Parts: sequence; structure tokens; C-alpha cells
Amino acid sequence: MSTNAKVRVATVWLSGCSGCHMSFLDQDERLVDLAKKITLVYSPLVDVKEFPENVDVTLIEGAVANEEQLAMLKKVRGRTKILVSLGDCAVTGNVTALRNSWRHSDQAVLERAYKDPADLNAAVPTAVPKLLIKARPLHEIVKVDFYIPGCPPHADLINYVLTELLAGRAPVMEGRSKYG
Amino acid sequence: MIKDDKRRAMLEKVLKEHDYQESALLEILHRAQEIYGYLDKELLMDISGSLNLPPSHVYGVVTFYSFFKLKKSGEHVVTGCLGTACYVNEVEQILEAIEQEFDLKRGGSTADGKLSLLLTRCIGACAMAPNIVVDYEVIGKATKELVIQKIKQALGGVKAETS
Amino acid sequence: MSTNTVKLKIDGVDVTAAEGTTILKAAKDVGIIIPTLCSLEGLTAYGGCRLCLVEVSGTPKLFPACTTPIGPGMDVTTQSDKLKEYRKIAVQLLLAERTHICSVCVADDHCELQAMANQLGVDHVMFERNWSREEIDSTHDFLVIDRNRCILCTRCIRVCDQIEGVHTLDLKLRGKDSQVIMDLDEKWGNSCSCTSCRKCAKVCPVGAIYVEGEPIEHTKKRDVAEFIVERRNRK
Amino acid sequence: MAQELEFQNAYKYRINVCCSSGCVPFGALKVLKAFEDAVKEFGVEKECKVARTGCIGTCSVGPAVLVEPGDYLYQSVTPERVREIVRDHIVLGLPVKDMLYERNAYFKKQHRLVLRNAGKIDPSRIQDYINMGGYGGLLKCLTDTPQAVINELIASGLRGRGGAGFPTGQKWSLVARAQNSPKYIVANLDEGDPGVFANRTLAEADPHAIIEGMLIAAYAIGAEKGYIYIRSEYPLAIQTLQKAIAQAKAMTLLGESILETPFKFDLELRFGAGAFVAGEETAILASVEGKRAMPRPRPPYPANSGLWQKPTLIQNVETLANIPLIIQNGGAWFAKTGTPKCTGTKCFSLTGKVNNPGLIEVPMGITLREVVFDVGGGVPDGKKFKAVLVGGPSGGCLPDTLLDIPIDYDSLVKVGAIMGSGGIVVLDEDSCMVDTARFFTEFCVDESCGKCTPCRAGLARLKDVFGKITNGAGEMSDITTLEKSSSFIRDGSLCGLGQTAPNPVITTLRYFKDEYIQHIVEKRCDAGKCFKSRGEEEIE
Repeated sequence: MSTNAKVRVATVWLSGCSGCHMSFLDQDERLVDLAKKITLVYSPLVDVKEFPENVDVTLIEGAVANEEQLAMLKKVRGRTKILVSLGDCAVTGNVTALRNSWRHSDQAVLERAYKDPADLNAAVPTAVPKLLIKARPLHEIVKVDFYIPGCPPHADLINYVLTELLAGRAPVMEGRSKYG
Repeated sequence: MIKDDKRRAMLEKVLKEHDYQESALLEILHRAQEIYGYLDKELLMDISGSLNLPPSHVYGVVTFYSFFKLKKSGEHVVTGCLGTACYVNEVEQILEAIEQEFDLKRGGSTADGKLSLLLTRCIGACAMAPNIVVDYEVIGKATKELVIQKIKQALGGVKAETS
Repeated sequence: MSTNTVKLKIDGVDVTAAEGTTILKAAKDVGIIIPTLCSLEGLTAYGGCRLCLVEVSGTPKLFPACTTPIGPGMDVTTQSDKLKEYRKIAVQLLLAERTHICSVCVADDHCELQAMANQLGVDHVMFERNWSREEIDSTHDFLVIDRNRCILCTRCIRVCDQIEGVHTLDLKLRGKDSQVIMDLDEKWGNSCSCTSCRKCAKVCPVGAIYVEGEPIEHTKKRDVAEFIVERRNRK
Repeated sequence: MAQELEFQNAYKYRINVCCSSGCVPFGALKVLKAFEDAVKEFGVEKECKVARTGCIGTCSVGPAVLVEPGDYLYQSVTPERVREIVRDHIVLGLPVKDMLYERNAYFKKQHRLVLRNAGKIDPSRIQDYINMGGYGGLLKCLTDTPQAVINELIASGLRGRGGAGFPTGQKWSLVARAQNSPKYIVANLDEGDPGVFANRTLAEADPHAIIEGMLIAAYAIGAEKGYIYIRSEYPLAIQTLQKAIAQAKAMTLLGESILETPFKFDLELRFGAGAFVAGEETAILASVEGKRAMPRPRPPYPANSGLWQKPTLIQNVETLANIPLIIQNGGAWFAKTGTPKCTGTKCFSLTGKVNNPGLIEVPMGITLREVVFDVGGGVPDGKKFKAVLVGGPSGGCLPDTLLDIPIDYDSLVKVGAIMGSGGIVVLDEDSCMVDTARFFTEFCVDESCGKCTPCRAGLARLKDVFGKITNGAGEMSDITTLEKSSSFIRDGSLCGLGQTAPNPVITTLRYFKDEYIQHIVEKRCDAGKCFKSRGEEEIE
């Protein structure tokens, strides 16, 4: 990685609770050091609408649960050098994937969310993107380069992985990562 | 069904023949299935008590082996052979045809309980593959048409010949 | 116990142990911990999880340390790239086999499978997961079994038979369909032989069997079998 | 006995009607009855004996009838044409040419030791077996020391026919040396491989060969009790064996003081119940003890701690049927057949897309090409040969380029196949190798006992991956997943089932990788087997 140009980093939020992003922010004062080395080119934390080209590292939180996210993931993969699954939802499906055990859950959860609680005119809004039959972890759809498990992953672990990647090293997860 | 004294007496004879030995469990289950047709929980509890074996052990053994049946099967039974030779000779197509024609799924029975479609891993008549067994008759080098005709015959009350 | 001793090498360390000792035990005695899931001291060895496979020089075969007795002159390797790779696959297979979601599991942070995955660096599962959907049986007064989290290690079955002595638990069916059952596959609340001793919950390495309402760290006393065996031998 | 021999020799002709499981479903019993009637009708019952025999080997053209002398083999005999055979062949001495089986190709390269009596004797008559020299091996061994019997076996070089090929003599020595008693023998007749029927045929055709083999083994290792573990799906074999055991008992060949010597041996049948894994050495023991057929780790080996923790010899029935011959003729004589490292013959169930399917027995060292094209007569309907699966559902799929390897334990293992229980299935151009691997994987998923992780969970995931590939959702990374998990299942499984289960996957990946790539990249299956929906479950 070039020494003068800052590393272009993005974070993406798919089907997750945003806890992983909170954990990212929990890096606290280390974020200041990080900011010297990276530019956050896309993130729920910054106001950029379109995912940019030529991103060096993208951290993705959340599983892929609907068609919009599926398209997003593919776009991100196409524009990113190093893709990192951030947190259990991205790595395993986690809570988002709890519905996978039931057949036709793609329909059932929508009905539970929109139809069952409604008193009048119960209907699933058409603006909601179509759910996939199963919520999936990222690597079942695109190639993922590194994984940071955890629900949420500890800020130290996120910091470790970023530090290693910025130094051009592959992080070693043995004995470091922790599911749940 | 245990209450049926005649059959229980036959079972008792079998138990006695084997001296109520734990190690004879498989033999006793075989004979019990011959006597009763299938092995329901009441019967298994009876056997478990007679052999002084834990019920979970007996249940574990019964369900481990695919030969033992916990439920009654249909009046007529069609058994498709899923052996290698039959597979290579397209037994799958015949099974699909049976499922469609009689509206049942493999492993299950028709709604009226007249016909069951079971699968077996090999009946050993590989040189005549594909094989389908309709009640007791083995149909070698079977075709869809032939098998369906035979099943219809069996269902129509014309008892399939036993060989 | 035979008084004959056997000399061997484990990871290059010279070891002397009594004849008949397993590789697992001999290694542990010199501080080499071989990963295991189904093995538990106080219960008979099972040899099912395959985490404890080790290499023995002179043969390409792998040996389960929990059941293989030591032999004179053996040269055992407990860590190698191949073993590491295989152990990671084994853990991935267990994670993919049923519905394991740590964040919503009662045994989160007290789970041997989770700890094993963390320790071995299993940071993702290469297999598509099989989202099992077994009904949770909470009919017992306080014991609960969630078979979606079961890894079929049979510790519960062994402790029920060998320590408690009632053999309420066993396996039904076979292969991937295997399940832990009570009596004739009854609901736990209807089991006539269960003594509600909780040992199954104590030794369960995961969150499949637990005590409702009890803090998990109180339930999971996995050395209970070893403890009882020791006490009985003292008499 | 001499009287019996004379009685048999009095016949000028002998009509052997195959009444084994292969021929009975196709009317063999009616043919037998028709022959008995016709012989009476023509008044030749004094010079022509009609015998009910075991398998003649040509199972695809049953019912088969063998007329001696001259070994005239009639195929697809119907009751209607029986009169014609009796009239022309027996009365007039003119064989009915149009019904004769063209036997040169099929039998020329075969060498029948194990099946020496198959189709030639009436398996329900112990006298028939004795007339062929049966129980001579037992008589001879009883005058010898057990060690001398074992030495003869070691000299013969015989290896276990159950699949792994462990030297039989060595195995016997181990059990003989074991200190504990009593000792047991378990004869394995749990032929669970789909597409394999050699053991059943042997039991139906020549049950006493198995019993004599067990007796000799019992004498050599000092066992007093034996079990024959047989599939319950083999009713005719069970009946035949039950009858044979009763006859042997009646002639003091079984029981206390056998042939008025101090040697005693008792024999019982035990029935399997539909579990392929029960054929595994330690699983069969659990099953004989009435438990779930779950294998256990070795050591301890059954030779020291088998049935009820006592020393136990487990032997496939085909191995046992070789024993009487070895004792009668000597180990050196036996070692002349086959190859130096792999002596004797092997029975194979030859099936699939081949002109002459059936039960064959060939000398070890014969090439696969000879088996498929000479004995088997090649692929029918002018189709192209594609692969041959050797060793049952956990065997290897070998392409044309490997057909010239000799059949022996070591050569087969080298190319990824196994001897297994002796199943050879020929596949032609209409077969899809990906689908074939999927089929066998599914078989092993169903038959896995569930004890160890690689076999239980690993095979199930392999099946998922195959589901994906054959439904059009395959990715190139799936090949890596298949390869990695296959090698773990092979190296990490507890028993032989798991260790060999990935063989079809490994060999098809090795020899037919192009087909996988075609399925994954082009979503194309030239054989037209894949990309059909297999029900909702797997589409998900």
C-alpha cells in the first residue's frame, strides 16, 4: 500500500443490528490513529450515497437477507480489494438466519412483521425488498478474504485486524476470535 | 395389540427359546415382527421388560436397523430396489412413474392405505436389474408399463402370485 | 493396573507411562493437551468426535488419542499442519451439522464447541449450514434438551448409563438422523426411568442439555463423572 | 456312503436346475417341477436325475439349467420348453441348440475354486457335497495339529475376502495365541453392498463349504462356538444354511465330539436387519451381541477382545469356502493360482451396462479389461464404455485407461478403488460421473452409523454439495470443498465405511474432473441425468 495516499476503507451494513459498527466505534482513541492512515469512503457513519470504486478494504456487517442486499454485496465485492466479514451475522448468518430452519420463512417473517400486528388493511408493503429463501453469510455468495467473528466482535479484535491489514500482513485468528 | 393372547403366547415361546438373553434382542425383534407385522411401542416396552433391557436401548436398536417397522404398512407393498445395478439401469424413472400414477411418495402409502412404496438397498437380483417387487413377486428387467400394470392387478384384488 | 511402564515420545518429549495408558492421558500427564470433545474423564472412551487424532511416525494412519494405548518406542505428533487442518474441518462440520448460534445460546461462553472453534481459529464455516429444526423438549420439570445444539458426543448417554446407572438416554436412528432419546423416544417429562439427577446437563459440552433457570456456570460441572468415580474408588 | 455314490453314478444324465435367488423369481421352481414331470413322462427317471442346485452364474438369462455330462447350459428355460429338452437331449441325445448359452466367452477366463460346486450339487443334500470330496478337509485336519493347519494356511497366502485383504493365516495365529477363552468365530454373510450377491450365492449353492471352513478354523484356533451373521433379506440362503447345519449335526460334523474326536464346535445363525455398516468387523460383533451396529476403535482387536470381550475370529464366508480346498490340496497348491502376493481367486458380482452380468469367479491378477470385455462381453447396444466401479458403493470409478491393471488388493488401492466385497459395476456413456458419485455418497449417508464426525457430518455435507452442483448452483470452490472434506473423511473416520466412503468422489474427481467443471461452469450434463428438480427440499 502506498505510503502517502491514505488507505480507502468502507464499512457496509446489511442485515445486522449495527452492533458491529458500535464495536468499530468502540476502538475509541485508536480511531484517531486510524484516521491518520485511512479515509472512510463509504459507511453508515458517513454521508455518501453511492458505493465508490477502488476501495482497498471493506468491512461488512450483517447477513444477506434480501435481494437489495444481494445486489449490494456483489457490487461491493466488485469494487473492493479486501473484503472482510465483520461479526457473526456476516460470518455465520447468526440471528438473521434463525428463520432458515423454517420452510417458506421468507414469506412468514414478512407476514409476522406487517400482517399479524395490523388491525386494518393487513398487507406486506410492496416497497420492502424481496427476501431470499435463506439468510446467508457473505462467503456463501462472494469470495471473502478475512473474517472477524463475534456478536459483536470485540473492538480490540477489529483494531487488530485493521492494524495487520494496514501493515500488509494477514491477521492470525487462532485463539483470538470469539463467536457469540 | 399385546393383549392378543395367542400372539403374546407365541412371543413368550420365542423369549423362552432364547432364555430371555439380552444378546438375543435382534432375533427376538425379528420374530416379534413376524408375529405382529410391526413393532409398536407397547410391544417394545414388553420386550424391554422381558429381557430386562433399558427401553431406550431397545428403541435405539430397533430404529438403527432399517428392516424393523414401527408402523403398519399398506395392504399391498411395492418395493423398489435402489441397488447399484438397478440405479444404473434407471430404476429411478420407474419409481417416479409409480409415484405419479398412484399419488404417493416413496417411503409412504396412498391416502386409502391400500398401497405402500418402500425402498430397499438391494434384493440381490442385480443381473436382472432394474428390479421392483410387487407384494411377493420380483419383477426383473422391469419397465414402467409392466410394473404399473402389475400394481393395478394387485390392487384390483387379483392376488399377485407368490413364487 | 499393570506395573509395566512404556517409554515413548510425544511431540519430541520423552514420556514414561504405565502400559495400557491412552495417548491422550500420557500426553496430559506431561502437560500436552490434545483437543477433544467427546472424551470425558470418568466415562468410557467413545472415539467419535475425531478431534484428538494424532500422527504416529511410521504409518500414514491417524489415531484417536482417546482410545489408542501407548506403545513402546512410539513417536507421537499431536500438532501438524495436517492435523490442524483436519481439526478445523471437524469443528466446521459440527457447526454446520445443526443450528449453532452462539449469540442466542444458553451456553454462550461456557461451550466447548465454541471454545474449540475459537482456539483453532475456525473463523468461518466452509460448508453451507444445515439449519436443523428439532422441537425443543422442555416437558421435564427443569431439564431441557435442544437437539439442534447436540453434537452427538454421547457424554450424556454414557454418564446416565455408567455413573447414574439408569440408562434413560440412548441414541435412536443412525447417521445424520441420530438423536438422543429418553426411554422409548418419550418426552422427557414422561420418562419413567429418569431420576432427574442432572448429570447429563452437567457433562453436556454444548448448550443442548441445560437446567432451566439455573445459571449455566452452575450447571456445567463437567468433572462430575471423574469426581464420582474417584469417590467410589476410595471406598 | 459308498452306496450313495453308486446310487448317484447310476444316472447317465444329471439335470441341474438353478434354484437360487436369481432364478427363482423368474420361474425356476416351475421349471424344476416341469423337468421332474417330463422325466417321468418319458420314462427316463432311472437314468436321469433332476437336481435342484445353487447358482450356475449366468443370472441374467435365468432360469438356467445345466445338463451333465458335457456341461450343456440352457438359458431362459420356460416350463413349456422343458419337454423338448428332455425329449431331444435326454432321450435322443441331441442338445436343443437354440436354447444353449454361448458359454465360451463367459466361462473361459473364469476359475472356479470357491464356486467349485455351485450349480453342480444339490445344496440341500449333504451327500452331494461329500461326493465332491466335501468334509475331506476336516477329516484331514483332525489328524493334524492346529499349528500345522495354520502353517498350511500361511503357505497358501490366502487373504481375507471381506475387503481389506488381511492375511488369513496370520489372523488365525493371532486368535490361536490369544490367552482368553472361550473363543468365537463369526462368519460374515452380511453382504450389504447394493449390487453384490456373491456371498448369498455361495450360501445358496454350497452351504457346507462354509460350514467346513468354519470347522477347520475352529479346530485351528480352538473355538467352540461360531455364528454365521446373515442378512435377513436372504431367505433362501437362510433356509439352505439352516438345513445344512441340521444335516451336519445329524452326521456329528457339528456339536460335541465331532466325528468321534474330542473336538467340539457349535454353530448358530444370527440375522442382520438392514444395516450396511454391520459388515464392518467391530460393528458385526455389536450386532451379534444384539446391539446397535456401531463400530468401535481398534485396538483392542477382535483377535484378543471380540464377542463378549473374548478372542474372536471374523471371516468372510468366501474366505472360509477356500479353506477346505487348501487343507485338502495343500497351501502350495493353492498359491499356484493368482499372483504371488495375492493368491487364489475372487468372486465378483458383475453388473451394470455389460452383456453378461452374473456371478463370476476369476483368478487374482486378471485385468479389469479381461473381466469387463472378455468375461462380461463388453458394453451392450453398441454404447461406449465409460467407467467401471470396483468395490461396491465405496469403491473407485476407474476409466478406460486403467483397465489394464491387475485385480489384486494392492493394485486396486493404488488407483483409488478397493476389492471391497467384490462388486463390479460397468458404466457406459449414458452415465454421468457426477451423478454416480452423488448416488454412492447418498448411499453412504444413509448407511453411516453416525458415531464419528467425518462420516456422519462430512458425508452429509458432501451430499449437499452434490445437490448444489447437480441442481445448477455449483461453484468452482465446491470442488475444493469436496476435495478437502473427502480427504478428511478418508483419513479421519473411525471405521472402514467412512474411510472408503469418499472413494467414488475422490476417483471421479481424479479421473473425470472435466465433467464436474462442465456441470459447474456450463451447467451441462451430457448424460442428461442432472439439473432435473429433485423435489422442493433440495431446490431450497
